Amino acid sequence: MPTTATAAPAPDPMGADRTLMPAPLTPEAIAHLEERARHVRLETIRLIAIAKVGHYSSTFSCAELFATLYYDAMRLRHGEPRWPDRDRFLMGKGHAAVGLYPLLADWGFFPKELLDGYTRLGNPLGDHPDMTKVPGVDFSSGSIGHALSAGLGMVMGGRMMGRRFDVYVMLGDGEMQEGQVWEAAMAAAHQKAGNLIAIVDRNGYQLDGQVDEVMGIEPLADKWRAFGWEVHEVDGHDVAALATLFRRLKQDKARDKPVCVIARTLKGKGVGYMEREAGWHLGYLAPEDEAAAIAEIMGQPTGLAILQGDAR
Amino acid sequence: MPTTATAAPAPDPMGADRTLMPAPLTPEAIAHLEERARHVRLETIRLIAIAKVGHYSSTFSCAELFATLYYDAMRLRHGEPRWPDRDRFLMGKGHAAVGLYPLLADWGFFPKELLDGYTRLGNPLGDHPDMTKVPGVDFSSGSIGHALSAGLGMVMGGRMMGRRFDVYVMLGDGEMQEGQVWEAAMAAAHQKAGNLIAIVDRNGYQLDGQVDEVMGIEPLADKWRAFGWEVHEVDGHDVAALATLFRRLKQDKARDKPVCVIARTLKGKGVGYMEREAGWHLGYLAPEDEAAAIAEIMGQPTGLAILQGDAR
Amino acid sequence: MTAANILAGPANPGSWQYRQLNARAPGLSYLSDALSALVEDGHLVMAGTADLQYSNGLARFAARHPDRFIQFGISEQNMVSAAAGIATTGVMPFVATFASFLGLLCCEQIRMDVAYSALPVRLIGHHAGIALGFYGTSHHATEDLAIMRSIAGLTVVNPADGPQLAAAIKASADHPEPIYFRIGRGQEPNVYEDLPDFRFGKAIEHETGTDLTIIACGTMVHPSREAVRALRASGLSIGLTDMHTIKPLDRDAVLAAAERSRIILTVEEHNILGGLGGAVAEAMAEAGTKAVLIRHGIRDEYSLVAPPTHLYRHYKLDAAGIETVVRDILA
Amino acid sequence: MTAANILAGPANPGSWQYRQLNARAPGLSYLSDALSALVEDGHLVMAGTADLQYSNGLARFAARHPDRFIQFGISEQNMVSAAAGIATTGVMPFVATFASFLGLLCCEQIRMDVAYSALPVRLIGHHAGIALGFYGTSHHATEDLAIMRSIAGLTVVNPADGPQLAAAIKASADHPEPIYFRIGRGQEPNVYEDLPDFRFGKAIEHETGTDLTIIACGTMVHPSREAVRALRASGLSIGLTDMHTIKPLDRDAVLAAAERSRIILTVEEHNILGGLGGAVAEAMAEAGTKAVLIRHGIRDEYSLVAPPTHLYRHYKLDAAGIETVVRDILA
Ligand SMILES: Cc1ncc(C[n+]2csc(CCOP(=O)(O)OP(=O)(O)O)c2C)c(N)n1
Ligand SMILES: Cc1ncc(C[n+]2csc(CCOP(=O)(O)OP(=O)(O)O)c2C)c(N)n1
Ligand SMILES: [Mg+2]
Ligand SMILES: [Mg+2]
Repeated sequence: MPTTATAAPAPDPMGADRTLMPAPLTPEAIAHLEERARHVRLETIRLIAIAKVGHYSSTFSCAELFATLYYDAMRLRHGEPRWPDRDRFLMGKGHAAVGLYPLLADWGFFPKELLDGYTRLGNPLGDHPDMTKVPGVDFSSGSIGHALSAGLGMVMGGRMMGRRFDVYVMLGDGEMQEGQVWEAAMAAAHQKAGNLIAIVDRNGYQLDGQVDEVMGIEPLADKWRAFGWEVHEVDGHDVAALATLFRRLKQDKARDKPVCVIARTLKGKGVGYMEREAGWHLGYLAPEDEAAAIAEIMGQPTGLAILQGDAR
Repeated sequence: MPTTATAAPAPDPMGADRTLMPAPLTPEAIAHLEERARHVRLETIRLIAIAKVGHYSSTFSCAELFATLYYDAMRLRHGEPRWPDRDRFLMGKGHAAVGLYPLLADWGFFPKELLDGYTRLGNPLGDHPDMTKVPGVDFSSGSIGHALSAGLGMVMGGRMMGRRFDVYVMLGDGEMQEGQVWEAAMAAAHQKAGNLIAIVDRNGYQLDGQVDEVMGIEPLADKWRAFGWEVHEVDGHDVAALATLFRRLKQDKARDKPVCVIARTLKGKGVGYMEREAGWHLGYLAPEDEAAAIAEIMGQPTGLAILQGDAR
Repeated sequence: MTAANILAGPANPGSWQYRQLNARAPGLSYLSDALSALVEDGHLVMAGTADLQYSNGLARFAARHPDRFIQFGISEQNMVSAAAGIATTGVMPFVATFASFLGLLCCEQIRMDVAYSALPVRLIGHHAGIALGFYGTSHHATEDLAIMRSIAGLTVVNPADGPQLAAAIKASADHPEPIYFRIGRGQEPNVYEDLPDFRFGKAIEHETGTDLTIIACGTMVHPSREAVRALRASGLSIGLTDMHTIKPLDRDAVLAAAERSRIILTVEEHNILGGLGGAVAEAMAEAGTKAVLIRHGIRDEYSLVAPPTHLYRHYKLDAAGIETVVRDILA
Repeated sequence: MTAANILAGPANPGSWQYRQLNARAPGLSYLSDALSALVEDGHLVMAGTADLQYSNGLARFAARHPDRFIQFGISEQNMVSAAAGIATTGVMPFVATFASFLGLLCCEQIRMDVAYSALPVRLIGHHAGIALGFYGTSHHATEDLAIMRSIAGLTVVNPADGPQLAAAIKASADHPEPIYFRIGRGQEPNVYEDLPDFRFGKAIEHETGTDLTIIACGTMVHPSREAVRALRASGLSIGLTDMHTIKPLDRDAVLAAAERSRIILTVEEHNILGGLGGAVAEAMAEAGTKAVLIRHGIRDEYSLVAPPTHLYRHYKLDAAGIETVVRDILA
């Protein structure tokens, strides 16, 4: 992805002297996570059809992240959204919540039928997640830039309560422009919040266009490092790479630096024209186009992978 | 200063391939700037005696910066506070305005007699500068963290008006903790605001104690570089070094990166016990202690320089 | 299906994307066009936004006057403070973002850098109220009028539609104070014809009545007018005033209405605390009017999520709802 | 003078430094002590501040319970959002900074992360009003009541003194809603004895009268009481109510006063728009009371700079000033 090309390749902060390499994922595990990511995309399409407007592309770029976190990395208990020792997940990019809801339902945090009323009057599921209404949502969002602070607060509160859980905060790359993110970044390093994991969905686009054109954020890894974080860069669509990285991070209990995972992704991943068109941040697919998108996600043998690679 | 020790020594961004070295300052010029810095300190003491509480130490740390900017670096016209082509000066650390007012009076921007009513009812001079009341104050402040944004706005406005002036923004090191500073830093680099010069008064202390203990900001130079700025580190009490640096910066008209000058200073510089006591951020000197402080500033031969060097 | 048509993208006219938002919210073009008109009349104005140029339609202005447009990215506070800096140089900036972010997130920057500094910055808070429907509370602004009204030295205007907005923007060229413009989502039907008369602080009396007078602002003027028509048609004596300027409030208009009518009903897409209802309450209580005030709006709660039209119906903020509210009061 | 005494630092008792602020503002110790009492009673509370531990005296709490104290540095917004995160884990956070920064700079974080999220965060805005005198507008908060009042789901309290603050903090341990506490600079004389009765939303009636009732809050209760004493001594029938909770407002207390008195005078260290005066106006206009409301406070302007006592005198917010205001009204 050209947008991150200016950053020097990151040395592996967990390399060499530590033996934190978990067993490789089985092909079945990988296939399962890939299937879950597809599920996120398909449900996103289904739910946005109800709302008639939504953030397809923002959700598609983090579908593998959702899948890996919720089906491999995070410690959760089925049907117990308020289990006090659960890992937490917060979304700075709350506008991708449409992809999260199906997973929360799958975890038994609320009845699946609620999904069918997405954004309808009286239903708790809106474009942005509301913790007071939706079991399993660890924090409300929608105003970009607050989530890392809230996540840090959870780390601090957990410490006072004598609990150690991991707190994952997914941020947009456009979100890097909000100053509060850097306040939280500085504070997390100062607080040695080793169990705080920020994930930047580096999909290259924000609302008004390419992040680098709207308001450049590179060299992003350098920024996080200069703010005292351990930084990892990873292909955000490679579930095996993601799962391996998150497992390694979980094993490293001695870490006293917060971790930033920069996940290189494609905004709109899975639907070719969305990957190529900045305008898809928000939009709506009429039923026929929806069918085509679904077919593509289900893996029509179109040779798209190559074409997508060239897309930008 | 141990607080900046973690930052790697900065390569000189203007070195080698550019010939921007101005003529060295004459001993007379240096003496003059030093005298002006002393003037800032003495006036600060005099004015705070009126208010009965004030920011001695915050002002003492930037006395040489005030002097060098106002008597060497900045383009100003005597008696013309609103000259449209003047260089601008903004204070993120507005609480040091008590040291600025005497210089503005000296430039003929308002009658010197106003100083005598500092902070008294009806007088325009308060602890923080108010641009609507005080001629020569380019922007109001007091809420830490806004000034760099406002300064960037001046650069942008100047561009639209077809004017090129330099905009100097003096920031506290505690101020680095405000997220808006990083919003502005990112935006200034994106806008290629080469005529924006941020000066961080790296005096090591904020209100509640040492910056590194309250909320660590190091490696500070790395942060600014990662945000796309040209960074210079300099002894903030060496008027010759400061003046030389600012002259070189002024000559470099081709620069398209904003510049951050990290001025290593001592909070309270000039009065020994203030240099050593974090508590002096805000305070009051009764007349006898004031007299001792004045004597020290006037240069009693006490061998203090060495002792001060050891102070922390 | 072939790879080709997948790659070609949606062909169906029912599909649309963010860049086409403008077309879906025709009311927004008034903003860009009014600003373009200022530029073309030789005014030194510029426009900026924080990653929302399609939401507020400023893309249209940016296309026409790229040298007068600044994109600030998702940094609203920097945008407002920078706008203040810009204003010091003699350029008049108009900066726009969702009212929730402008009126709440940037509230301190507005007080400090814009209002206290007395700089002629124009702040455009769009999609105010609950216009962002199922985007939820983060994107709703039902506090901004109360907040902006508490800030000294700021003019607060809530135009009823695009034409009135355009007139207000035109008038703003000579207005000495900074201004907060609160506008809707650009899908509201027009109340006025092009460039209606507009004076800051001068309310517009649509109808007078003795039973009850509605004082409405912003997006609530149109449905109130519809409601008033129906109510009058059924023989009730109902007045209607468009209080487009919340601050400075047109006290005379309030007192005249309170003199004539037994009941004043404020209607606003805002919390009933502190906004239009609050401002009218202050005027009435201070004058000791005989009339009683009833405030209609969002009743100090967080709105449900749903499409905006569903919410307007639910909260009785559409014509039928307002009519019901009045009938219930008079019953 | 020798090097030795220069190095020794000031010996004169008239000199003082920031760390001694606590001693100069005895009212602040109530904050730390009330929080310590909660800890010692076994409540899971913590306190935090943004580089102002001496200004608000939390240094005292921090010394006693270092494991329950978090220093956030100059990052107020991060502090508020982090406090919300902390609250999700079962710890009740009290976070304090100047009211200007808490009530204005953090207004959106308070709405989103605290109030909308319905988390039991306690926000302490100190040095509210014009208590920071010549520090100027950046440090004044004459808008915070209006702002906080517009936020749904937030209790807004403005205690009159240290003892009432302590009582309110104690009561807050079981209060379900998030709370904004607005307090002074800790140099106000006490109105109450230690741990007076306190119920959120229940005003305290000091005196009743028929000519005029003062409804005051926060730092204005003490001077109002002095003024009322003098006015009553000269034969006027003047009431006084301490409206410590601005939201939810004690409507009954307002209406009872408006029933008894011809005139209601609100007195607040705040803009007369949208704060206590605004809240009382809403209650009165809605009830259609016969009484007239007069609002006393900062008249929608930015305060001059001067030492606070000079400002209180100038703006008629001390006992003598309030007395004059009442006499002028009744003349
Ligand atoms: C504070 C704030 N400002 C503006 C918005 C409007 N907004 C919603 S999504 C978005 C773009 C986000 O881009 P990015 O962070 O890159 O997320 P992506 O969807 O690309 O993952 C914006 C500006 C918002 N939600 N919050
Ligand atoms: C937004 C904001 N928060 C808090 C304060 C209160 N305050 C005044 S000075 C100060 C410390 C500043 O430290 P630093 O930036 O290092 O400046 P120095 O005086 O050391 O130069 C603080 C917290 C403020 N003025 N503005
Ligand atoms: Mg993005
Ligand atoms: Mg400092």
